[in-house]
Amino acid sequence: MSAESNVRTLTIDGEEISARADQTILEAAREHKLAIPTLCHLDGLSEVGACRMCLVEVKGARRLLPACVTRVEEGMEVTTHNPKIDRYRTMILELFFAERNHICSICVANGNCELQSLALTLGMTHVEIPYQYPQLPVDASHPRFTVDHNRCVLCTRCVRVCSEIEGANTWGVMGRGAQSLVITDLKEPWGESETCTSCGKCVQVCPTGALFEKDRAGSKVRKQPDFLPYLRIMREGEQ
Amino acid sequence: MPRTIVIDPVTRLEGHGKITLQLDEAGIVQDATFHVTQLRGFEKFCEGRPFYEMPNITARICGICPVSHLVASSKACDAILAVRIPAVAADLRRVMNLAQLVQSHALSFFYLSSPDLLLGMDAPAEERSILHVAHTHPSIGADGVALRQFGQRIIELLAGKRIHPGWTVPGGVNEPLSAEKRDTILGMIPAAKAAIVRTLEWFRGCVEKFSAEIEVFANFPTLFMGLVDEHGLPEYYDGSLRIIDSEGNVIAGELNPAHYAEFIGEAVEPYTYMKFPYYKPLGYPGGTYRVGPLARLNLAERCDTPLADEAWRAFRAMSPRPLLSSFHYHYARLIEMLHAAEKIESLVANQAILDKHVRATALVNSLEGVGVAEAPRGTLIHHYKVDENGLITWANLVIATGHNNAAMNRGILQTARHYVQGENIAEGMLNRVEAVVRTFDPCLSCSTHALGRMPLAIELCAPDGSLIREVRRN
Amino acid sequence: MPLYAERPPLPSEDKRWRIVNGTMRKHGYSRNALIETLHTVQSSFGYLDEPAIKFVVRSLRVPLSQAYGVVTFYHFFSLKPPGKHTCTVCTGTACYIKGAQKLVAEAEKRLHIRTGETTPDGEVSLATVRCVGDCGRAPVVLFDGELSAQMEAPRLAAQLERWTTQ
Amino acid sequence: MNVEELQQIAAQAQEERDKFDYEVNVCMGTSCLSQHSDRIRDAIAKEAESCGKKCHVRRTGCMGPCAAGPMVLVEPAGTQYGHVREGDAKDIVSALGGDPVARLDPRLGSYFEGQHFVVLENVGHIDPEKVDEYVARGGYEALLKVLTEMTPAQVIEQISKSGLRGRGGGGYPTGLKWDTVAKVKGAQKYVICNGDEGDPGAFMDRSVLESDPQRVIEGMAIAAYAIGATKGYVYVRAEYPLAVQRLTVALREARRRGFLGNAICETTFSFDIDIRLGAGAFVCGEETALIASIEGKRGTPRPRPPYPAVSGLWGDPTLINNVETFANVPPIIRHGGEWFSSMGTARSKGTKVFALTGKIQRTGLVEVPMGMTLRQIIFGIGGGVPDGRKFKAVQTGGPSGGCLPEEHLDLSISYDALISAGSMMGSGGMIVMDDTSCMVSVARFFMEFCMTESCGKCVPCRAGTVQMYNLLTKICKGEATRRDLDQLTELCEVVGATSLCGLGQTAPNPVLSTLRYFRHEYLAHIDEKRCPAGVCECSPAVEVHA
Repeated sequence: MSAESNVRTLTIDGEEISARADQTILEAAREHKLAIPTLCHLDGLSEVGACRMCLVEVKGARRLLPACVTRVEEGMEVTTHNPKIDRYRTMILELFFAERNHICSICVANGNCELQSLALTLGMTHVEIPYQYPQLPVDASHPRFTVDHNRCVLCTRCVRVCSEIEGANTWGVMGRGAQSLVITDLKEPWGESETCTSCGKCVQVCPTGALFEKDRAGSKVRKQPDFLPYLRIMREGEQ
Repeated sequence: MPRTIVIDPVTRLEGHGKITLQLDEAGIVQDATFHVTQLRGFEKFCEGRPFYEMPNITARICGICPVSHLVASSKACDAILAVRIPAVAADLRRVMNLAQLVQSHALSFFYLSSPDLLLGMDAPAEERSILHVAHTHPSIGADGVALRQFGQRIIELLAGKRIHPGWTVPGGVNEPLSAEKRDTILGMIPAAKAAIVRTLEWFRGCVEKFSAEIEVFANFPTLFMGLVDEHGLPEYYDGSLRIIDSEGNVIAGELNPAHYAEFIGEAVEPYTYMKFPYYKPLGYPGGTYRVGPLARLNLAERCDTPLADEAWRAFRAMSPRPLLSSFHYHYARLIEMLHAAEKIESLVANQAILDKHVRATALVNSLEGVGVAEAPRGTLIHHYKVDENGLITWANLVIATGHNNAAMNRGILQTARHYVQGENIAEGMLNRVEAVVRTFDPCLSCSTHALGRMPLAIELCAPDGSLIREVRRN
Repeated sequence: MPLYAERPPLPSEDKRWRIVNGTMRKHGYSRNALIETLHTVQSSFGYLDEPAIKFVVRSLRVPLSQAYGVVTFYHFFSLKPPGKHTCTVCTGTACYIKGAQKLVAEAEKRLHIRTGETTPDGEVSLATVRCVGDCGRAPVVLFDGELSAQMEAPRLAAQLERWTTQ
Repeated sequence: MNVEELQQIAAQAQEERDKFDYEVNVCMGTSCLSQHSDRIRDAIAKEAESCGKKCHVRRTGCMGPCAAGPMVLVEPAGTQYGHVREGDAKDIVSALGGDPVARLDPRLGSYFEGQHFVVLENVGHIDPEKVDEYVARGGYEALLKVLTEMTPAQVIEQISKSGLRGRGGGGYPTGLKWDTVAKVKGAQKYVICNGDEGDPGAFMDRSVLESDPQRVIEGMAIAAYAIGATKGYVYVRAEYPLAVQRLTVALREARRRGFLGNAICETTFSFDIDIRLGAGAFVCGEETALIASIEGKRGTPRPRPPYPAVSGLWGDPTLINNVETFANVPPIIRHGGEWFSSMGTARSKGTKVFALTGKIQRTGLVEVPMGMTLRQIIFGIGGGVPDGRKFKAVQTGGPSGGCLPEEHLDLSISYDALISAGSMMGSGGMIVMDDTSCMVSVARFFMEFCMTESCGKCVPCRAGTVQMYNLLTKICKGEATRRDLDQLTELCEVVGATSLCGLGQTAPNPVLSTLRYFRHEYLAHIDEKRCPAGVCECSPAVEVHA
């Protein structure tokens, strides 16, 4: 196949760009510094398309499409922001905030939280949707880390990094619907997990304060998820 | 005709409370009660949370003195980690606690009480506000604003923000102090000291006008309690608890604050959610004590900074024994502000304050921790129990306003008996009832450990319980 | 013991484990036989307990978290032992329109338990199911798996009475 | 196996039949069986034997009118009996050849008027566990035909020509779907039959699997040939034990006769089918969730594309159709695509099986040509609303569908007409409601269903359904304001537009359709704190629906 056929030309928000045929709309947009909000996406992990923040309008498509999994196509016309999309995103964010107990003021991730930044970026000033106040536990049994389900957005980054990068598969999701919960092994306390290697990758990729290191507790926790693409590349180099 | 007066809300206080005055047939005050009707909630909803969140959670009890809670809570968490925190971290927390003391005292003195002091207890209600003071006494108003800013600015420099800073953490503080910020703080000290000295001079000049109030504003013997260092000098961050009686005798010298439960009991009255702590060996109400600025200056040997020491000597010279009228809380507040400004200066001037090692890390090493510090209003105790993972299983907070509760109740009765008589109740009479509460600078949101703003009110009721009159401002 | 070193021995002499093992063998101990195997455990033992799940995941080399995720995802699997008898009320649409909720309420009242629970003496479990497909004769209740259609509250109560007074 | 052999099997089966003077067919579908129709069969057989009558007593699948069960059909007279008990065996046997037993008249009225059997053509006439009886009625002719006379492309052409659309709900053209999978390159391809009939109130697929499982197997085999698959799965709900049992037997029988396995009908074509049990998750009706479930994982959907046609089971090209779709395939091949497309409307061809339930005189399974009106089905076949009550609405499409009011009764049934009216075809549940049903609480019922069935992966569905359910509860309780109604409407829009899979995308439909046609009922709850149907807690009536 010639290099030529590998290139696609499309427009994103009116700007004409070219991208590799195997790129997603999100990758193409970010390469051109065009902002599309994301939450469950993380460079270096597989895509699940679960948070719906990256929904974009593609001319001719019946529905909004998640930019993280939709591949670019020749002549595609993508709109990443318009009043309708912005309204949907804000409402989805409100659903996140109302779903669990995201009390930023006492959260370890306050100031360094991806959910919080999304709210700021999208101008979500208040939540009109009624708060659910679920009674969720905190598991601090691990010697180094804590999981606070009240702050979990079920993005499954922890599940994916544990399976795809570390290979331990300690994290999983149990239950369904609003009862879904991330778990370690057979929902045993994290500290008693037979499989956890205590590598801490899950903590670094968690977008909120749901997973954090105990000795960084208090405040000003800054996550460092940038190691993932590096790990992937290094691993491929070995083979 | 017998009746009850209820003042509700009592204004210019932190929080919401209600005062009920019970009058007999002759219109003489028979009883006075101070109700705090909100639920004491924080201890309950902390349960299940990781202990290291406690500083940030408990700081939300109050928007005025979050730093006091941060400090006491962090100390309780240090005890759970069972670590000795770096000396510089302790000094940085000290600086923040003192800055907090200045801004809180400034709020109490200038914003809440100065209208009474400057304009008189009988001034029209609508004029008794800081805004009016700024108009009639611009320089005093300006000093008040400046001193509050001084305290808040230091907190901001240390912790990044003024209100609810997350800088104080278990094991120390989050970030060291930069030389640049240190210099900024040092640069602010002279103006602050000057403003306090000016205010002190003015207050000394006018204090005589209030001899009648001094006589009946909670003017009775009680014990006094506060932290002191090993030399008996005032200590706001560490040290041991000292209790003196109304004659000035030290009846308990070096009490370990961590063992507070051994010597402090908490009585309960049915009409309020606020508890009544007392010194156990003397029982309740005999063991009633007061804490806060007046207590601290009564029980200290002296102040350890030059200007404050001088002011302290003049203050204590007013009486051979401890000063017993709560009206003197105002005076004591000004001296403490001066002391705090000087103390901040000496702490920050020390080169060691720039040390980079500001936090000790550890896991849970003790299942229980007590942290005690002096808040602007008095001794603040945080006491936590955790499970082996560090999740809170039980928490108890004994707040400054709580310690003063019994004395406050008695003070209201004393003042009301003196000023409230007969059929015609002047507005100024009721204002004095509120003013006596204000001398203690109670923080009702703290003392009930509830979230949110709660105004205080005064109601006046007939003996059958029917409401005759209600004083409800704002 | 290494986590997944080799196929674990049968947890006990109980013959039912052979049936479980048989299902796994039939599928060549393939990971994707997880649900099929769990079905066999559930039908053999009536529920899935931790030792059973661990036996299955070690045999099939499925991550623990994944197995627990599967068990808790599907309504059909139960982590608690069922009662001696099971009363299952169908709450499909046709049954709903024909008043299935009244049957649920009746059963809860009679048994003094909520749906999804078992009486403290372990006699009767109360459950609901989303449509068993006998909508033509709604409302439907399953007594120990036996379908009874066009159910009425008194008949339901009578059956529960027979169970609880045995 | 070749044509001659197939004909031989059919002839043998016919010979068997000819030995008898009479056939007594006893319905042993789930519904009749639960009323012990097996004992009725035994009683009749015993009775016939003792009387010396040459009578073959046969077990069959569901005959349709479930409410009149247990059903018995006597051939060759074609007499139907309803509500049969064991004790009726004597009378039934002695009436053979004479006048029917009057007291056992099922009183079906016009139940069968206008019905047209394609999918259900064998129902009531064959024993579902005997492959030869299926063959005797033309079974496997179509498979033999495609294997010996047609290319895969020709098969797909016939399916395309027939205009058959997916019977699972979406109505995607079946020929197009087959064509897509056929064109994808792949060494291994799969055919999956979706028997996860999740819509509560629908039981068409259960009936077909119980009554005529060979038809589905044949349809799958034809599809496998057309797309080049060698392996198939039938994913059945575990809640349908009888269907699973019949299907298990049917697969064994089909293998025994050589319709499944290696070198089918002496050709190079090999194909076999396994059963996979569902475990109680509605969302597994969604293609990608179903695939995850077959792979032994949590049944959570994933974003499409890639579609299963390209990347399905274990990443291989996979064709998924539902039970009824596959059941339509053999007759289409036998009679040709044009024959099928002569039935139905312009864009919805053939017949559709419906499960007629709720507040209706004659409930049961019906098969009608597309284009019939709702009124014909509900009032003609179904006999209308019983107990002198008034028709209020008919719900189609399950939790993804909607409620249509009286003014839509003359709507001709087709995929597109139902969608434009605010509902959808769905898999074929048709639930009739009378004036004792509160439309707000019906909407709440469906929302509760979607809430508990949401897989929890994407937030609009996971959290949005909870919020909508709470708002509907608030309305039912008479505690809601107009603002709540606005919020509900907005949530409907957002959840519908942004959810990952069909479950969330269509979850608002029952709310939207009831808001469209029964807005006054919502407003009565909100403004007057009153439930017009007297169902909800806010009303003075004591009846409470949770």
